Amino acid sequence: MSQMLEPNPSEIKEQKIYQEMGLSDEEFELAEKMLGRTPNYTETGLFSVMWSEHCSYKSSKPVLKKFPTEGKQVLQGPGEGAGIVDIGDNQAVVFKIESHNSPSAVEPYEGAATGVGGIVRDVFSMGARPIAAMNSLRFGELDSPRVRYLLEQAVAGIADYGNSLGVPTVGGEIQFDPAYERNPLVNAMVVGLLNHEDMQKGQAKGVGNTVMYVGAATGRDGIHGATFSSVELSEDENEERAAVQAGDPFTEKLLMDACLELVKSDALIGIQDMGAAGLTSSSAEMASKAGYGVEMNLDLIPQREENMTAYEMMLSESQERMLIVIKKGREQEIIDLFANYDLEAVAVGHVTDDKMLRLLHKGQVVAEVPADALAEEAPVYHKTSEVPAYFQEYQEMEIDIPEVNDYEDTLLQLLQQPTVASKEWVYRQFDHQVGSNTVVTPGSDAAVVRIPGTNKGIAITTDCNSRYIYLDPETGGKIAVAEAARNVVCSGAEPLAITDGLNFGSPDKPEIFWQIEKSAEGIGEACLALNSPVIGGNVSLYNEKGGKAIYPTPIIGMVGLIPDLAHATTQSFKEAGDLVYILGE
Amino acid sequence: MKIAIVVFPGTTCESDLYEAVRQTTGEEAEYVRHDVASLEGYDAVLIPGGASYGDAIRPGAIAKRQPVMKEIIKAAEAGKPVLGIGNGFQILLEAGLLPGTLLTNERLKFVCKPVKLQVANNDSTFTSLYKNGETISLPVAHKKGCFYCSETELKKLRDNNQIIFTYTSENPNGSMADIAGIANEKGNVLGLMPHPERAVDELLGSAAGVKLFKSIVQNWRETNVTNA
Amino acid sequence: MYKVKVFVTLKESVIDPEGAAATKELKKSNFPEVENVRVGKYVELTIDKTDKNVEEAVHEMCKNLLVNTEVEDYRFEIEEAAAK
Amino acid sequence: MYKVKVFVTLKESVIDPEGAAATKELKKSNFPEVENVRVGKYVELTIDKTDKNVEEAVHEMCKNLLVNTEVEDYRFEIEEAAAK
Ligand SMILES: Nc1ncnc2c1ncn2[C@@H]1O[C@H](COP(=O)(O)OP(=O)(O)O)[C@@H](O)[C@H]1O
Repeated sequence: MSQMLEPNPSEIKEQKIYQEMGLSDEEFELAEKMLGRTPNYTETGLFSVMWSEHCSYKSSKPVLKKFPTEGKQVLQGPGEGAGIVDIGDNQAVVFKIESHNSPSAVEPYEGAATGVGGIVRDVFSMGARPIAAMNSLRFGELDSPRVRYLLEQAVAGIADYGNSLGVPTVGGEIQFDPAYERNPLVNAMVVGLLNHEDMQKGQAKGVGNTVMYVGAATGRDGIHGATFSSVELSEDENEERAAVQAGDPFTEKLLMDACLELVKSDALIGIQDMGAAGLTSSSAEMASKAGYGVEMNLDLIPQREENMTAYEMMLSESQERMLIVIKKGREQEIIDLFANYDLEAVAVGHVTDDKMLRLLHKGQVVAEVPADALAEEAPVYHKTSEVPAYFQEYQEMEIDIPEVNDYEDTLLQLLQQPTVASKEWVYRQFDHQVGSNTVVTPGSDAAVVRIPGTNKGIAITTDCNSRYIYLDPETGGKIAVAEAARNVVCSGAEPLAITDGLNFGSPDKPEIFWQIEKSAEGIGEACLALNSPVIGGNVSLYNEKGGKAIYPTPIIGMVGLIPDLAHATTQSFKEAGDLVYILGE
Repeated sequence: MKIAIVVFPGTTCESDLYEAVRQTTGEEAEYVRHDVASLEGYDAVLIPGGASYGDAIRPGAIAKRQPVMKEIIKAAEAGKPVLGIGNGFQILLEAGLLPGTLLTNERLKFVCKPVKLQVANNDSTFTSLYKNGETISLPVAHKKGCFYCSETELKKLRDNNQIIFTYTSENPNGSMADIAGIANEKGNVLGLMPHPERAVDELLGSAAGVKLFKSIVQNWRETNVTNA
Repeated sequence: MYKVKVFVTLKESVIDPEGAAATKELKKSNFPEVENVRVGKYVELTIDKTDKNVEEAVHEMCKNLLVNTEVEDYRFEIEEAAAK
Repeated sequence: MYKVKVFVTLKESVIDPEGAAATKELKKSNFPEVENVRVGKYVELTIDKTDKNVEEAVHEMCKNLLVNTEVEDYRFEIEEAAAK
């Protein structure tokens, strides 16, 4: 697509071209109002990705307010790349969960791999070295060849990417249910470790400071990925094909090591991953958060393909890229630092005081939009919620306890359920030991990872029984947090905080929105009770195909602290003759 | 004793190896980059695992072409201990310091698990503290660890006692003759797929790798004392 | 009997880290004139005598198993050979 | 400018688990008549104009980097193309 062929503002408006990009009529009008004119093609693209659910949380924001986010252990709550929790001795853990559902439904290998890549960047962009990864997966029943393909490829993608990075994948969970047949869920969580003084923020501060682009070159891959993951996947798969993005873990590894050296430099002002909506979200958010503006010359962006337009560059979701802001005049130092890792760092712009995101291309200003309009001031919707009929029905149902005649047979049947059976086939493919700190490897309740050089450890788990949540979202939400907490406690740890991956169907349907609301209430309540606040998370809505939504699946990723590893405990029975107790009700 | 730990772009196990060496032997270890021009002053060279150069083309194919490799070959020729673990083993094979090839695992998948090994030859710089035939448990973590060589090569490996470790109860990757680790003819270059550096602490599941590092140091001391 | 050769390449728009690494390495060593190395797959197979339309069959095999059409393109050659 | 296509195959004597898995999978699905799938590598590259003997240069690239001659065979095709 060449710039010449791009429709002009009045065509965009009259032919409602913005709708194809995912903007509603009202949203387009709002954008016009904020801008004081009709946006051009590139600007319409900026609005459309930044105002997608994925980037703006426009329908989930009111729900997220229900979560407790504070606690004396919390150093950074939701809002940055990842949350941060103090673990004493001047150290902190950084963690977050992220979904990569819709890319994985189309191309499971690359979708899952790039999911890992994205969450790893989120964590090291906070200044933390990733020390452990987990994943939470949902697929349809294994008797379908397509489902087996999705599972195999997603697992291989996670394995190949994570294993090449040297970040151990220490655990996770996986469940099978027809509800996920066409909407598999691939959520990945990463935990990092940092010293307090290395804590970073994604901010573009200080007029005149230099904006630099580091990492892989930009191609046309993944354009509109953020929008795709914010709408129901269409039946016409051709349309989705454009979005396939591929990962390069080797470059990611170099980028990670380089950025972890960079965070020690006093030249660094801010750093952010180019994740969903790539250059657009990183530049607009960094400017908006800091209260400044950013001007970039797109001619300087490293490009992998020829004749890329401003629109394409700004919306590309090519992987393994970061945007950094550094002190003016220190560019060469940064270029040298990255060159030492065989990476390019390029000055592409600077910080301004006019709070605008301004883009130049081929000598012209091709976009000029208030950064706040794209980030902070995105529309927020208070969707209507309605108790679904199924829920009423189930509430009225008599509880029917099935009679078990042959316990052995029933037990065998249960153990044969893929959801219950051993997950060894999956986790043997993940390097769960690299780093030499994995104290409890997959196969127990929570994974335990030693804090290098100390006798402390952290326990990590992801949990969510989506059937419970479907049946009763509020109680189910509490159960999910409680299960995570039990897993953490059983390993000898005290819960610190959680990250949540909220995977649901379309929030435009009142019954689904009700599921979202109610489960968030349940999760929030349980977090309060257990003093385990939410320090970050991810929202993935519109997980529907053919009008059928997945089970509501808010995945809880919890991290707990083990003050002394001598008390780390595993699940297995240790010795014949030991007594077995059942605790609780 | 001064030990070099060679780091290529994409190496991931260097700090594991560093910590293991320090913890088990107390000797001095240093990271050296793939582009150093000399390894003079180092008494042993260790090549850690990972995915150097993203395993592009073949694991080790690009690493073997880097400047440090000439120096590693020199060190090997000078009789210094040279150890390659995982990707390090692959690099030693690509560089021609050891015979054979590592192919994709028979089951085509990455495999991460503890495996049982037999110390098939304890008469080596790397294994002298083990008992001959002793069974130990070390973790493996690789996708291309299926050892393969020609029948003539295999016979040579056997005749010269170059097979140092074999898989015992389970062969995790389909390696020929259950080979997990081999040495060169002179016995000063060892490549193995299992990771001894991940097995130096009972807290992490096994301490069976400790003797390997201690063997290197002890033998170096003995030779140096006799030579001095 | 047919001998089939399938050539699988990454789509132009998809990054090829392996090819990029090889390009860089070849340039750096003796071959500055090398450009744009792309690494794909080469599959050989034989098909016993069959009633099927061989060409269609190979397309189907590619789409179902040998090729990931989301990120890869393919082409193939079919040669008739005498049965062993 | 030259366009070079390199076909890398595992030697007959070397087992090919990927090919074996593909054979099995294809047989099991719709194609019992498929035999002996072998999976190799297909490398494309271009060579800018050069004084070198192109054929020799490609042999060298193969032996030095692209091919593990201990377990793999290769052949290649060179096509002269107009420079871009
Ligand atoms: N997708 C996965 N990735 C890594 N490990 C996994 C995955 N799924 C399950 N596991 C591991 O398998 C073990 C059993 O998991 P699961 O069946 O979910 O048990 P539980 O119900 O006790 O959480 C856990 O240690 C878990 O970490």
